[in-house]
Amino acid sequence: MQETIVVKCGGNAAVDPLAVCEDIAGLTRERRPVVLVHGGSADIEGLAARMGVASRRLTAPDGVSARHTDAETLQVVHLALAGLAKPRLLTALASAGVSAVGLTGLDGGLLRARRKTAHRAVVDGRRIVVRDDHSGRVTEVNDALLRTLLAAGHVPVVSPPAVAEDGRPVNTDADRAAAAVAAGLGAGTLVLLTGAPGVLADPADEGSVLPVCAVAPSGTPPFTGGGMGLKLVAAREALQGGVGRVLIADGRRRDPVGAALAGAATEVV
Amino acid sequence: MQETIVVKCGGNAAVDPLAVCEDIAGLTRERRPVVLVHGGSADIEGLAARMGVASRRLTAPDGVSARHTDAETLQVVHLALAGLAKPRLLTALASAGVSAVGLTGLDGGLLRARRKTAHRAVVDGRRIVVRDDHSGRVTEVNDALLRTLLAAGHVPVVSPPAVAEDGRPVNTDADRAAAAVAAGLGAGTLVLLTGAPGVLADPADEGSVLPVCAVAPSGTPPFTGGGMGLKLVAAREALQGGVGRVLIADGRRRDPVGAALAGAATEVV
Amino acid sequence: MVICPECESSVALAEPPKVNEIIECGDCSSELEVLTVDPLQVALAPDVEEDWGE
Amino acid sequence: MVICPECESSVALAEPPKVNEIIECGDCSSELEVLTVDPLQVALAPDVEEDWGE
Ligand SMILES: [Zn+2]
Ligand SMILES: [Zn+2]
Repeated sequence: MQETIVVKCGGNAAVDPLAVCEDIAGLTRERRPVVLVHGGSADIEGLAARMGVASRRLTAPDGVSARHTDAETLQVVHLALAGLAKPRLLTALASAGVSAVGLTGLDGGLLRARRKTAHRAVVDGRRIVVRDDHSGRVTEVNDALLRTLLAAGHVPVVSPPAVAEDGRPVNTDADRAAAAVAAGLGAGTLVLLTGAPGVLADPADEGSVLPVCAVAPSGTPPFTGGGMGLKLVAAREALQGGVGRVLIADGRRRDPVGAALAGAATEVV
Repeated sequence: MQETIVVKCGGNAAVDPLAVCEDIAGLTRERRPVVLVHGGSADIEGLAARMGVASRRLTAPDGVSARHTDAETLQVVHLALAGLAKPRLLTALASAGVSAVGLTGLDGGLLRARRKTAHRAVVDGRRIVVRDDHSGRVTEVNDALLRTLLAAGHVPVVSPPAVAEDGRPVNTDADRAAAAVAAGLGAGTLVLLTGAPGVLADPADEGSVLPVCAVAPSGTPPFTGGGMGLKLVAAREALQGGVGRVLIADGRRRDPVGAALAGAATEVV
Repeated sequence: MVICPECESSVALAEPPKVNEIIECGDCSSELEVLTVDPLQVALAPDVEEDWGE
Repeated sequence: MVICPECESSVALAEPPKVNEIIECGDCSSELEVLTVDPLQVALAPDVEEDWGE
């Protein structure tokens, strides 16, 4: 079998899912095994608003803010990813001639995570321990399930939630889930699509794309702030997990995956 | 491989999903291939209310009323089945030690349906043609996908929607989808769990369970009204599709599948 | 009044006519569906499959 | 005031104390979490993993 490609899209509303799906169809016609991993923050936020679930964010002591996934938010995340974002991708892939099978981390124990039982935040200037957060980090991928589907000619379409040690669902970062999937499959390439042409030397200048971005083996990556810091962490985890090549590329353009594979991307090393 | 069992549950809030999942775990420990098909009318109605989507019903010229699946309702159906009912079953199966993989009809073209492009209803005493109904009847099952998952030791957990000729999702009756799945797999047994101990000679008397219920090869089945008429249609379709045995049984009791297989059920012939 | 596309008879409608309403031609018994009301247009109503409430 | 479970010093709290609030022992620098406020109980705060905003 040819080298596997893992593509991560979504989250950013600017990424065009149809263009991604057409590119994936092209790869599958060349018999390349492809796994699509997706988030869906626009769907999550839209559905939360519609259901009257307040979006809570927490500020960590270092000033970084993150979604607070309380029990109700986790349900909205699950609904939005499994019931809105995933069917849209499955429909687009099917219309491009691809047999796609949607999975969350709960299917066959696909994404196992360690739940963060406690983390810290600053509320009203006082530091607190947050204990009702249903999120965690992927620790194990059931790559056998993915290989079974790939061998049968399907494109697995994977998203959070993952399943925690206690069997309950937990939210998890989709970029890092994609890295774990790519590492679990020993993928040749991981393509992280985003709403920018790659990693920018100057975040305000889209012309300042770095062809290569080196990330130290540990510690805070460069260019943090916004989503790019977390993407670089995911990229590092994929590389450390044995993925051949990690590309951060523009999801807004036509032919987003093809262009990334052809070099229009930042390669993380 | 041993004979496959297809179990249909849900829709009726009285059916206990945990008991069903424990029974399925018992069957998989005996290496019986099992497929679980589910609906989720309580989840659909609850989510529709929460999202402010009016539940519309249409009355057919023969007086039978049915859910009107307009575009917005279809989205609620998809959300509720893929994002609420299915994760609940996956979690229950996982906690019973079963590797379960959730699928809707969109995954790998699992359930292909013919959309009803037009049907008839009576509104304010006037007959009309309804053209915005997103529902249809399953015409084809991708049993290869199910066989792939069964051979790898997973329990597929299947629900509507199905996918229509134009690639778009359509709602479909879950009992009849279960019948189509069972026929596609050449299943030995189809168990339709419901909120009654079987087909009753007298709908008001739970003691009047029929051990056997004969259904004519065509035409309106006996005991119509409520959901049972449609269950008998589904049972007939399964038998005509080559399923060995179709049981309508009580989903409210402990050991619901085991008891049905042991004879506490109405066998449809 | 509209003209039946099947037999060319005149067919009376309830007032006001409604889009998607079904009327029957008194002459040939064809079922007609109102497609638009302004202008008033009808066509043969689609056949309906057997249906068990799905 | 509470007693630090690590070094048994007295530790002062902000008023009113809040459940899950973290305070630091002035003597041994242990971080303590307020578990309940009535009665006032503290325990060592859980270690926190490195976290990139996940
Ligand atoms: Zn006529
Ligand atoms: Zn101390």
